[in-house]
Amino acid sequence: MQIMALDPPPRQDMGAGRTRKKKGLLTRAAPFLRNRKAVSGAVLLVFFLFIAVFAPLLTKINPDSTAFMPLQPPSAAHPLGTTSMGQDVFSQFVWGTQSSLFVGVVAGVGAMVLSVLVGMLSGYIGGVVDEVLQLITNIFLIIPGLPLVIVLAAVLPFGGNLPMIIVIVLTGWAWGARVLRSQVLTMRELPYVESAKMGGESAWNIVFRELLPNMISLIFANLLFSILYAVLTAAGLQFLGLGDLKAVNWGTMLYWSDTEGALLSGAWWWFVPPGLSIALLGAGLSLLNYAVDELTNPKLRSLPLRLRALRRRRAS
Amino acid sequence: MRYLLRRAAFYAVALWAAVTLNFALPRMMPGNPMQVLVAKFRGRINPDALYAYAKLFGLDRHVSLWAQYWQYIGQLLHGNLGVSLGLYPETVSAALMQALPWTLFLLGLSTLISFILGTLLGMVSAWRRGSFLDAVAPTVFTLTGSFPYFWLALLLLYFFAFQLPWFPLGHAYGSSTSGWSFANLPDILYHAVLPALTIVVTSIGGWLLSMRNNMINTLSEEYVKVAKAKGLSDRRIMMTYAARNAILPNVTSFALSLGFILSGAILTEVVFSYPGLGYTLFQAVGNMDYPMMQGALLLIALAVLVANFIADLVYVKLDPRARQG
Amino acid sequence: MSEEPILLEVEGLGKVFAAGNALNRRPVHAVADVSFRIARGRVTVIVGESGSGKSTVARLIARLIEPTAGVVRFQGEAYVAKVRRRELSRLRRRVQMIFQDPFGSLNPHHSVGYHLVRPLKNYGKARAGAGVRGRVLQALEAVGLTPGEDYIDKYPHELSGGQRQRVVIARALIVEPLLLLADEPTSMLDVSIRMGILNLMRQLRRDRGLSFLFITHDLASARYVGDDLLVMYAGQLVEGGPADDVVERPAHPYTRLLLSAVPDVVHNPFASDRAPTGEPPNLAQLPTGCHFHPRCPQVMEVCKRVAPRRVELGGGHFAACHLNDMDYAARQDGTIAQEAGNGASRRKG
Amino acid sequence: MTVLCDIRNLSVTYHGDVDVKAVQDVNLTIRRGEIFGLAGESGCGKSTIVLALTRLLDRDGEISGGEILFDGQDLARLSDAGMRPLRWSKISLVTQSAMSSLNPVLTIGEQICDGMVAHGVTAREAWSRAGELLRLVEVDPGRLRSYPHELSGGMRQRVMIAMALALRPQLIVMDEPTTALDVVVQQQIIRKVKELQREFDFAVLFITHDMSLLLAIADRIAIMYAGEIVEVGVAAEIRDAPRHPYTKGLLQSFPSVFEKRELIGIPGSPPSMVSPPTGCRFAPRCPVRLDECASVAPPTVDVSPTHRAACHLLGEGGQGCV
Repeated sequence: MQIMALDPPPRQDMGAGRTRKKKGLLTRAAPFLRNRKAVSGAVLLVFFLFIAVFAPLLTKINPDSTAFMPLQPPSAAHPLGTTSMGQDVFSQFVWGTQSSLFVGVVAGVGAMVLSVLVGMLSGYIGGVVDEVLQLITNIFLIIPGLPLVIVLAAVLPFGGNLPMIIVIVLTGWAWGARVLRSQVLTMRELPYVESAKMGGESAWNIVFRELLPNMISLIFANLLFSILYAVLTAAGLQFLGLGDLKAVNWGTMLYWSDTEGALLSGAWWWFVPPGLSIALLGAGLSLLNYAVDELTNPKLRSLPLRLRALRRRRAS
Repeated sequence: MRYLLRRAAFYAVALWAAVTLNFALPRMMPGNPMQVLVAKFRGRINPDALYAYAKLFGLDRHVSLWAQYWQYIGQLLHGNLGVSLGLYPETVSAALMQALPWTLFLLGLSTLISFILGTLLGMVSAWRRGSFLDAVAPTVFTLTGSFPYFWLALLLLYFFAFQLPWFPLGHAYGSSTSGWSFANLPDILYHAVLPALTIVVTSIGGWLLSMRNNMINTLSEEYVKVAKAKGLSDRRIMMTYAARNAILPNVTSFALSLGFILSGAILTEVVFSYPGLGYTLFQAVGNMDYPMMQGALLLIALAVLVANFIADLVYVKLDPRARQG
Repeated sequence: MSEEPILLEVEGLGKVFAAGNALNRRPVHAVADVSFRIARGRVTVIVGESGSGKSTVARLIARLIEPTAGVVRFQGEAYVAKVRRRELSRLRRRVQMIFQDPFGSLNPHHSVGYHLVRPLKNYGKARAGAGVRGRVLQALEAVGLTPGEDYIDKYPHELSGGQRQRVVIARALIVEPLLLLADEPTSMLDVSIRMGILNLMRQLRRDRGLSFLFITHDLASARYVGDDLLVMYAGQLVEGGPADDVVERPAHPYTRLLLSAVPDVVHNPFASDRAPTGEPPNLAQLPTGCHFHPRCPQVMEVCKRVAPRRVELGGGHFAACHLNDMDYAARQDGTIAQEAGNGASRRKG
Repeated sequence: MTVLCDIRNLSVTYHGDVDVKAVQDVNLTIRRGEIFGLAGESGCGKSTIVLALTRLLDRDGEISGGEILFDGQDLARLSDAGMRPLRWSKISLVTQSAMSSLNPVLTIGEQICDGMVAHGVTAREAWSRAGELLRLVEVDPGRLRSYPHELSGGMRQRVMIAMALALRPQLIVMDEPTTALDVVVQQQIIRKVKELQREFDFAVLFITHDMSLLLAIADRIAIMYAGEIVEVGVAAEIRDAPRHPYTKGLLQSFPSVFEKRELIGIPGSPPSMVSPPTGCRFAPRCPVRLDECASVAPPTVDVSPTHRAACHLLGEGGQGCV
């Protein structure tokens, strides 16, 4: 999480004569740790990552097993009750978390990589390459994602997570590419890029050694956004019954609870955990994203406590 | 004007891309699409319908792909989107034209409410930095913005239609009324409350946050400072100096995020069985009604393009710099 | 000026940018037909207002952008339009450039040491590992950052503006170039620090025989460090020559206008009652004939139609103005205004 | 000449992670109808004085001490509502970059007029006056319907000046009004300002880092360093007999076009305002510093009725650095 602290400090801080040693990891993370939004976002994210990673240790029950009494409310044996088909909801939730996060992270990273490649290439090379890539980006940006994903998911011949990941990546990269491109365009004009050219750096080195390190926070924000998009889209597709219905994940849990009428029979323990998890994971990602915004744009930072007290004093 | 021409050229290319993608879709199925279809439906479907589909996309003829492509575009220009496989003998265009007004109504209404409300809230919370509103609104609506549409729709349905039967469980109008008429408007609005609420709650955060950020940036602009030095009223500074400039990027992103909201609207329509394009698309998927799916996809793409063009017109109206191109 | 060998020779240099978008391309003539020479060990200054094309000339010489016309000869080697990577590297080993913004010229992610080591490695001047650090320290100390050890591990944000600009100069110097292109190196620095950088330039010229092409809008700085002065207006050189000569005997009305407008500790420009008029032209819609004619207090009919030639005035001093070239103007235009002759006779006398 | 604005012991603090006192105990008087120049380098606090005087400090800035007596009222203690009637009608402002000071989505005319309308002028009256104002600064009144991006840099700055004149204020604050302009255009603008000033008799507080410009146009000059005023005097006194080593250094930093002389400038760089040096703030860079400079802040000494400076060398009949 020290990524955000790597950004250049605002210019007014660059007073002369101060001799600071190179900052340690802890001091670099300090602004991040002081930001409440960042901390709560990170906590939520870590919570779900923990469940996903330690799934085998958290439950010994096979999520597919239909060996239990159907529609049992939460109890000691079944912390989240059972489904109408007699499956343990807690073990479905735990394994579903793993599966949903897997799709979210893989598709999110995929979309991020594609947007970095297209955005940087388009911005740095310029010329005809840029015009063509920009046209493609804008088209992908404007074509509504989910309907396309729905149709593709229905048409593509192979099952499992792969087609879903592919379509999410294909429909999710364009926004990031656009943002990164415009950032590269402004950075390409910076004197230190021209200085690096004068210093004999190759185009490759300029992109990866000079530009990329200054874009980490933007890329990170882009990654968060892509994961959020991927998790929501995947869950939406699975909820519509367009994913692999035999798989256990948040989306299919909601699909089955909906088609089996859990809502109408009042089996809240069945449809609340997956839905709430999506909402909480989404909230965690949004909060982190929001925090990255605040940390990189000093104008957006909320007022320090002392200043708020001062303003109250002035007002009274 | 030049700016608009350039945008129009871009939309033409985008439309062409959407049409071409649509043409390519059935060809993504492995093997001979015609045989696949016949095997898939095995007697469940009227052969005439299947034939009409094959004809539209040129899947039945042994002519070059190029000729098939032109044939397809020619059909589209005549408004021919084929015949529905699921609702045979109804044509796709007829079915879609029935669904389109509902989506336009629901989505238009909720997006407008969400855009106006979000922009206003963002404006005021930036103007009153550090106030209670500014402390609460952005965070709360960021959180609701990350809610999955369909889950929120389910919850609303459960609480406000099932537990507390205040609102109907679904559909766009009651059984006593049918379709569009002025007399039906109260009933239609009554049915639209929950689905619209779902869309508003989940999409308002985006507008709020971006307006707030833009507004904070414009508030530190020199011209706002000069406006204050001129002794203008707070109201005029906020509206004509800060908000007027801060809203410009929001208008641009309005168009871009429309696709995203539309996706959410599809899920909402499905949960509420709202007879719009999304619900039609969903049903078409269930029926493996390929011509309907593709027709819906094309229409949605077209709608987004038109909405974008309208946003461009608004932008040109708002920003004198864009008028020169 | 003639005793020293010619280092850089610029001939007919031109750059046309395409402004606007794909549907509406407008040519912008940023630089047109610029020719001059720089002798070894001299400081040549290009002065001009913003948008006059002076920075573009430096960028064209450094090949950060490609010219659309003309030749640049460095030590006799010609660089025309497209230059291959190897040639470019060979050029930049001898011609380095420093930029206006000391805050932006250093990457905030890299240390001072990194910034100085990279050019050495890239230009193959750092084979022995041990020698590198020594050379970096030497370069830092050469620009007044002593002791070098105090600076080598610092990051840009830990330095003041003046220190940064010194690091930038050190980086340019470390590959031991023959010519340094300095694009407004002091315009973003505080006034009290500016002199330090100007004096450093003078010292480098004196001690190392380094040549400079110094780009500035500040005539006073130009006079302070410059041996030769070139005046640019709307993409063209309008006058040039030894600095003392140009300042004391300006031959072009634009140079006179500039000199009369400079606020100066010695001379008060607001004391005279003659106010200059007009603003520099839009480079996409240049005036016909002499680009300066709409603002020229001594404008003649011929100026509106015929572009003036460059005329040598002796001692390396030249100007492009019909007033110094009345015969040519007369041949172009039979009806020369009588009063215009005054300017010319004053020049010759 | 009578006093128009009397700034007494003004201090301004910016609250942030650490509090920064950007302006410390500043005393200045601006007289009616004079051009008062305030010179200093970036970050010395000169723009903060402008913001305090016009009451435009950002939300994190606070006038933490002193008073600003303007025409009998203490601006430092006025509420926002109390300040509003004074804005533009008594004090107006011309900033550095006219491009960013003009709202890009409103026409020039709308922007000139709204200041007048806010002070009770009718819209019709305001519009006709706006045309006259443009004529005054030699801009075609047809330009009233133009947008800022349609004008050149020099024209925009003229529009700003016309705008500042709209309500015939007693004081126009000009914060680096010509820094973004070319020298020739700068001269046109400054001439215009001087001409208008003779005609309408307003005072100008002129902020710049360019000493050579200030010496040419200002009646009196104050020099600021690290948040403090180090020297004030009539322009000729500052030019011919500067008493503070910083002023001398500053004058040594401006070469002349017409005279070739060796200059040295000032070694080192300005201090960080987060932790300014104790004693005299200039001491670490001062070529003639004494032992006490590092610990004791120098008193302000009157060198002549119109000239004062804050330096230990001037204390107890000392001559200052010569």
